[in-house]
Amino acid sequence: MNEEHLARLQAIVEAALLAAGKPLSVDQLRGLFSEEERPARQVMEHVLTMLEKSCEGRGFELKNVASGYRLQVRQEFAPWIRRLFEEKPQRYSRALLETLALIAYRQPITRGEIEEIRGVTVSSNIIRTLAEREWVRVVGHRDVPGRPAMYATTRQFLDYFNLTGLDELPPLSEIRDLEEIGREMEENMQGEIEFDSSEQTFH
Amino acid sequence: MNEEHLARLQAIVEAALLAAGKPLSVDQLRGLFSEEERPARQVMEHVLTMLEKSCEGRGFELKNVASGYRLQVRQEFAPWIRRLFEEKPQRYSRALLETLALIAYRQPITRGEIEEIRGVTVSSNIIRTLAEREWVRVVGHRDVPGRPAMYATTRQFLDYFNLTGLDELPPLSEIRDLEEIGREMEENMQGEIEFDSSEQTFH
Amino acid sequence: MTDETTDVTAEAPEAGGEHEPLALVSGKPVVDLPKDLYIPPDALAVFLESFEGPLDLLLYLIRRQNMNILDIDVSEITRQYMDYISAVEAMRFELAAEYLVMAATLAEIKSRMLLPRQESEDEEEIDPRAELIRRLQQYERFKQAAEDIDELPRMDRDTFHGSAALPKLPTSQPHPDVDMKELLLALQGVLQRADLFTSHHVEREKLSTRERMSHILSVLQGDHFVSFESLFTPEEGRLGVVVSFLATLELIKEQLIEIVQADVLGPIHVRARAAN
Repeated sequence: MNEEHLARLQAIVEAALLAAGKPLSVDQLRGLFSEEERPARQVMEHVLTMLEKSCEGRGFELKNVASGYRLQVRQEFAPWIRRLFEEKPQRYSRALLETLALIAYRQPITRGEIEEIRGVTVSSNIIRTLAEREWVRVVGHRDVPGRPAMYATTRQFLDYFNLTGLDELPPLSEIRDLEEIGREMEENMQGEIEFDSSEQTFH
Repeated sequence: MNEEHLARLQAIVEAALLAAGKPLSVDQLRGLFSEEERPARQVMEHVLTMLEKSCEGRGFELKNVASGYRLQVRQEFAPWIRRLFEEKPQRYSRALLETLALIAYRQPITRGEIEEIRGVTVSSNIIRTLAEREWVRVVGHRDVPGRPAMYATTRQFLDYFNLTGLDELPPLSEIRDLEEIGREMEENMQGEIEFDSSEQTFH
Repeated sequence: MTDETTDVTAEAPEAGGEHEPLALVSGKPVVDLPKDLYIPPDALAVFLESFEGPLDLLLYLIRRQNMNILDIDVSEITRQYMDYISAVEAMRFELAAEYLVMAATLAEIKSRMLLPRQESEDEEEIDPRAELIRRLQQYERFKQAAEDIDELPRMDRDTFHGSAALPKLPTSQPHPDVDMKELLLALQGVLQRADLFTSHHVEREKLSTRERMSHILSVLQGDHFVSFESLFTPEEGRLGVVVSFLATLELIKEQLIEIVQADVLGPIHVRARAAN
């Protein structure tokens, strides 16, 4: 088995792993070759070791997983790769915003307490989304049956909204004025709609 | 721009091309980096050249196609790689290939114009298949009665056939200009007539 | 016969093989059969389907005779074409109109050539033979181009897109933007529904107390005691100490923490009532 031959086997194995898009076992790799040219298991394993070494310093590496070998993009490049799959940000649901507002103004607060005020169940998704964004966290558990988690807002939450502390949140008295803001926003929207379809009239 | 930095860029680009599952343009590759660390176009092109060289002797190569760069299995290894897949590679009928060739070389072209050259009706199936594969698309309508659709090829067509542009299509065989043909024919005809009617005598 | 019969899914003749007769009977190509032999209908059907129309059939006949397109022996080609057509008709296969039109064109060319050439005053008239040759040439170019395209290295046949498994990716979804106004509108909505405006007035001071309550709770994570003094940061000044104290009282009131003092005047310890 000369070196040139091994190098060729290595290239074929690499090509196969890149084309397969799934892990291939040693026997599957050997199955690519006709019977006369089929390398022994040992040879194939040697070739895989060679391939592994040849990937040093590259963007991908050879991984041995349960169902065989696969080429995988190196974890260290995830921050760049991620941008390939970024989608446009969506908007948060009303339910999420209400939950967040209640945690901000009534913390520490349990999910049950939020549900009591909102009158509907809070989905685990909402809590998870808020926790993943690192806007809320569990600060303890209430000493009642079930020992429910108590949620509070985080420093990241304050940073996002440019607040130094919760006391900078607008007080609820101001929230009343929001009715006005709400009306304003509605009017603005109407303006846009009117612009879009000048024939329609709003009263 | 030191070598270490370039080598890292090269690994990131390789990782991205293997992760994307489609060709990536120079600008798409640059878009993977945050604004502060984004390499200039020239640097990116240099990195791509480095990457191309680094694939020598391996199972894959860097290929420039219409919509960008992709890493693909070297053609010489296709016979082994094909054994990975149970299905034989798709074959295309002559009717489909001739229709595709006419659209590629004569775009924008209407179905009627294709039929005129091929001398037969073009089935809707073929046009549909070509459109579904995203190899051709309607680019407008000819301003004649019936306003027939005009077809042109797409980037996906070029990508699929490993081309960067239409100018890379194999050149169409030469056609001698008609006047020359006309002269030749006249001579031939005379010959034939004399031959055909050798028994006859003309006075 | 349109090319419906030879769509992608249908059996297409082998590329490159279309110059060979597709059906052979007793070693002779089917195209000669009309004169000599009985044509098995199967063979004729294959033959019929292997051409992309009359131009393709004509090109085949011309090539088989080793003729140059520009130099067609129209009489011979016409005879062969007609033999083919009549064989097909005899088998009662449906024949596309294109083939019949071509038969008529060929017949016309042949008849013209049998007539002595006249100096035509009518120069506008298109020479049907020249027109036929032009069409054959044109068709041949694209027939060739189709073969060339088929030869191009192609994905999933000659090359394959290289891809590697993805690493674990951090949340790829960028976070939505939230405006404080949105948050307040949401709160307003929920408070209105719950009719909480009057009963639970949340004031500024109260909010800083609640913030401190959260802070103290997070310090008390775990089942351990913390000294009461450590909850206060003298550097914060009087106001900070007061807020911490109020927060502690509120936590005790809400039964979230417990306070333990082992001895009179001994150190006071605090811990969360529900340990994690």
